[in-house]
Amino acid sequence: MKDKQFWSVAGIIFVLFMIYWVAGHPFFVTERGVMFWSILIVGGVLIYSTRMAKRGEEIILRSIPGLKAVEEAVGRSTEMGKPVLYVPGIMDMDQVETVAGVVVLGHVAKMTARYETSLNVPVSRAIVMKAARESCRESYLMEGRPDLFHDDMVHYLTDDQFAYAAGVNGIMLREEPAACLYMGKFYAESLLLAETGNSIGAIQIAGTASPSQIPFFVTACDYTLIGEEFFAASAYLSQEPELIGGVKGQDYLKILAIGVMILGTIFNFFHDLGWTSWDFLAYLTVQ
Amino acid sequence: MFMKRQLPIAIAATIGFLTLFGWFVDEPHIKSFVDDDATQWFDILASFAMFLGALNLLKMQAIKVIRKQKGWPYAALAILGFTFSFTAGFILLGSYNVEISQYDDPAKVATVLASEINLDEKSAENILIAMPEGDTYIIDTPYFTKSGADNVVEQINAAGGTANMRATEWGSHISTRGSLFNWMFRFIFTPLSATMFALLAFFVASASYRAFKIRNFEATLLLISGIIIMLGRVPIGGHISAWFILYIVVLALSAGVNTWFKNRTYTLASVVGGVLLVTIAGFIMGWPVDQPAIFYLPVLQDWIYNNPNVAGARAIMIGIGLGIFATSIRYILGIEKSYIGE
Amino acid sequence: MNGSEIFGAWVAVFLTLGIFSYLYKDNPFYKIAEHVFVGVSAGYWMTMAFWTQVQPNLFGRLWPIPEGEISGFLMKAWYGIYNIFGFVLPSVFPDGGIDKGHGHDPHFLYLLPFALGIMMLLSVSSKLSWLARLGIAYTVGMAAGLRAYAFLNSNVLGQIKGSAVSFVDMPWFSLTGVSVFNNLIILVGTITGLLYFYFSKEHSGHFGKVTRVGIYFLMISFGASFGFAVMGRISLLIGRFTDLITYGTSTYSYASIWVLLIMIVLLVVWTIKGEKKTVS
Amino acid sequence: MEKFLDFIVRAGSLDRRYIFIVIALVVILPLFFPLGLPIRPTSSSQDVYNTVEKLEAGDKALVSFEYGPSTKPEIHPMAVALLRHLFQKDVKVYITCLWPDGQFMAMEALEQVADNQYNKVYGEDYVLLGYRPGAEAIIKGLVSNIRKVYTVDSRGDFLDDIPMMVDVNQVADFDFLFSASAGYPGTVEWVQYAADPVGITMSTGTTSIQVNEVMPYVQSGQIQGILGGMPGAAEYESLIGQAGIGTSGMDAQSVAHLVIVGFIIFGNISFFVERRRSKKY
Repeated sequence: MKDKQFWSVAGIIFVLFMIYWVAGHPFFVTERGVMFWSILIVGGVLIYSTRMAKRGEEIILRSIPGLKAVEEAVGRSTEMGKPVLYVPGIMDMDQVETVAGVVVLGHVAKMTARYETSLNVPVSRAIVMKAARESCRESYLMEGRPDLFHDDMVHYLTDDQFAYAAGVNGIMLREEPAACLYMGKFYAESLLLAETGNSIGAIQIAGTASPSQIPFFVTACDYTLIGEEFFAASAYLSQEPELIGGVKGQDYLKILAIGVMILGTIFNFFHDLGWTSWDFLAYLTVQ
Repeated sequence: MFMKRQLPIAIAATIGFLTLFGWFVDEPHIKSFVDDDATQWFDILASFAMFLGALNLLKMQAIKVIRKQKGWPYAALAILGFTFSFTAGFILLGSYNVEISQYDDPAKVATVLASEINLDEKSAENILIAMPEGDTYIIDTPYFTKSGADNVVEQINAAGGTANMRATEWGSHISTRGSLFNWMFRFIFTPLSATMFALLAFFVASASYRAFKIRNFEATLLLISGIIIMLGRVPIGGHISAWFILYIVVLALSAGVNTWFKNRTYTLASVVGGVLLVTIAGFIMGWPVDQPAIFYLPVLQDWIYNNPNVAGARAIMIGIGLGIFATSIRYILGIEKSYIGE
Repeated sequence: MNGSEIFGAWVAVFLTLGIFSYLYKDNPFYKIAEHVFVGVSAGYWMTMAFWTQVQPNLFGRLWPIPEGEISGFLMKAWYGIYNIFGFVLPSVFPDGGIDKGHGHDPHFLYLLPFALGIMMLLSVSSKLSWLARLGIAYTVGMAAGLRAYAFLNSNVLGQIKGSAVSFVDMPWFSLTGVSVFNNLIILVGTITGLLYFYFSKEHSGHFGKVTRVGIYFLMISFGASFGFAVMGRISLLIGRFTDLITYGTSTYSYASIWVLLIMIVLLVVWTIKGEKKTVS
Repeated sequence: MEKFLDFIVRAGSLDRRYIFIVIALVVILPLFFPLGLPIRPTSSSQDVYNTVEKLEAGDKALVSFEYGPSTKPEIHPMAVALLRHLFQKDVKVYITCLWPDGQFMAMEALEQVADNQYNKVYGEDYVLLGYRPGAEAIIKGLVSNIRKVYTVDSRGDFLDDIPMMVDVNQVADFDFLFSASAGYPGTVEWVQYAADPVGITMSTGTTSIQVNEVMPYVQSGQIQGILGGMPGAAEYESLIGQAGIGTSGMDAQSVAHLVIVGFIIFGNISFFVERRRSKKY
């Protein structure tokens, strides 16, 4: 309750919505009511924790080995005089994972600018190419090395999944990067990339939220950011309080989710025994 | 400055709010935007962007060729490949059909037709006769050039039939059998993607060989559940007796006893005792392949897949869901904007 | 079997074996197949995107076949533009309008994505490269909104609902079907697995033990997916080999066998030559 | 002994190309020299077979093709086996495609089974209705009125001119429905929009990865049996007594899995020997 401004705005929104509700809520899709409140609550928790972090609340994050290893990997490439390869997944910017991948690329580009290591980013979608360029250019500018940046460090290969994999394999075999980073959305090509990277002896760090591909990265890469860890990566790498606050908010939400799960089981148990007539699961409609 | 910095953020925020809260609004325009138009617009945008990508690819390869960098002949091949598929997609149709709608003397037209479709004249004639009144017969394989098709049309017309040439429509040529684009799909594109896909069979084997080592308890779980699924799903898994698995379990447990107590007597006792116990039980039950069910691979893999696996997958899914929601909110609110170089 | 099919089979066999030769090591055949693949596929998807998106869904909405005569100055001018396009590219803009089932009235709202697309193309010049930002911003905004809803719905709420298991009217223990034991496994597994993703606390002490259990469940799940993948991938390889065997028959003039033999001979020659170079 | 252990350790760091060769051989060799490993049909494959067995000559079956070249090895064998069974029983076969490439797949299967093996007549014994875009909408359309979705078949013939289309107006007129599916749109949509509302008997064949997604419908009896991936096809082939690609593939599949498991076990042995040694020194 430390943030008065937050609570007053939340209160006003609540009151306004209640007035709208009592007034007959025209144009509102009532069946999706549960989702509506979920979005408001989840969004509210995230915004609240972000604001708290900005105001200086101290947050300790556990260490994620894969993220510590990113800087090491760039450092090792510098020592060996070899490039860093960064693959932002094979999907377009309409996937949140890809956007997250481009954001992490920005942080990696800062490191390569600092260490003066060359960076190679083959992409499989033209919009991703545009976004990744903007992000890299900005990073090099911020590190004061715009001279090291050139547009073609981010280059397009092809939109096709396997042709892209073939092309990236070719780049790996011929340029022999010392570090390969895979951050984004992946499908079947994940293992093609990771096995080739393994065969050339590169340090490999992967991060993805594609559940079916995580096992392959776990078995073939040195480090893997599993699911949610990948989305926390940009907060870890930037150390900006706003982003770290968001991670803290996600933790609150996890506790909330577990709570609902246990409560739901208990209510469900009572309902099945016929002690209560209130069916919790029917209430939790998912549309 | 406004156009470069603030406007993009404003667009992301507006569209983000609209697509997030549009789900709750019962108004036809907003509904159709959220359900349909929003992604359609993106598809169109991405299609335009593809031209940009192709230009970049050509530029990179052309630089290699012009500067005669290492491997430039291959770069030239990439340009050639692109030119080929561009030609098949936009310039050279390669699919012209011949339709026969009428004939006076089937035998005469059949002579022409027979040579075109590699049949004897009698069968060609039968095809024509079997053609219902008012219908047209289309020669199965389209002609690659317009003049080729025109030539056949002329011959048929000379033989007293009525035929005409119909070019496959642009746009439907991408899915019509016989067009140059379709030829490229079947004989270049499909084999290449299918083979890249099939390479995975080899990589999956080498990755499992290297990675499935009993380094610690976690790796052991990975290995055990992997092997059980691998064997339990194929016919051969049904032929592996539950008792065989039981013996393996006894040995594995004894290995555990060995590392835990570090005492040879205990280890020996557990091996002998376990084997004896299993053998006696086996004789009593008559060694059925699928009993006890816990150690029968097809049953066991089913249990693993439906229970512990579901739990693990669910934890990952919820985590991902929360991660994506939180990240999306950051983009909508403009807290994170480095994807456009801020 | 006509000539183009047989020629096609030879091309297909060459490219297939070229890709497979990568398993030996990087070599000229793989390089050929790889570069051809990259080039051809870029053109392939560009063509597909144009003929399945831009032409039918954008142009088809902007200039559908009008109902009856065109009336009004604005509409006449609008279709006048179309006719100019049609004069230049008749295959894309056929006479009268494009009928792709989008009704008879132009959807002028689609001028917006058209404009975004044009801006994307203009951004090729480095001075105008900022124009692409608008399209990127639109894409990210749309993705964020749509995915936030969908993932919160099916990945979070849906899975929470699935984890609120039942313990009534079922056996205590059964491997097949539901049982109290199985449901307990699912509930405990999900909760501990989720706690593994807890970031703002070190995983040590009692909490560490709980998250350890979570990792065990994640690992079992990874193993299971891996096992499944092995099965599907081997089936695909079998399919690939049966194709090669078909192309090795007399109908296709033994394409597989010839190409394989020639390729092996050339690879051996290439390897020996390469070795000599490294020795000298 | 020491030498033997030495060998194992060295083999542990085996060049992965040897693994590749072994995998290639164990997949290729069984294709040429079948081992004839016995195939034991699972109960769900048996259910599909029994359902088709119940059909009588002249009954009508609707078969939907929903896969393409990339998943062909998994689904095509079962589609071929099912068509064989149907034609063998003189059932009339109607084919729809919800995937664009499905039409090419269907053409290939029909050429092999209907034309070359059973000499069936197009339009009287079987008809290929072809592909229409629209996913669930197509299924809903077929349930209400087939002629709304298809005015002509894949060859451009009017439905009303095709002898076997007489009195066939909607999904309810069929006796059996089979979906050969590799994803969306596919089995799940057929269950939700056709089999459940109409109450028609339905069976399905899917990729191995999809089996678990569809299994709940099979357990509840909404679908009569399921063929899962290449193994499912092999089981069906053994049931109808005509070995095909599935059966010959199954030897390769079983042996390949065994070999991979063998590799894993061997890798672990050498790993242990090596670790033991490094502890000693």
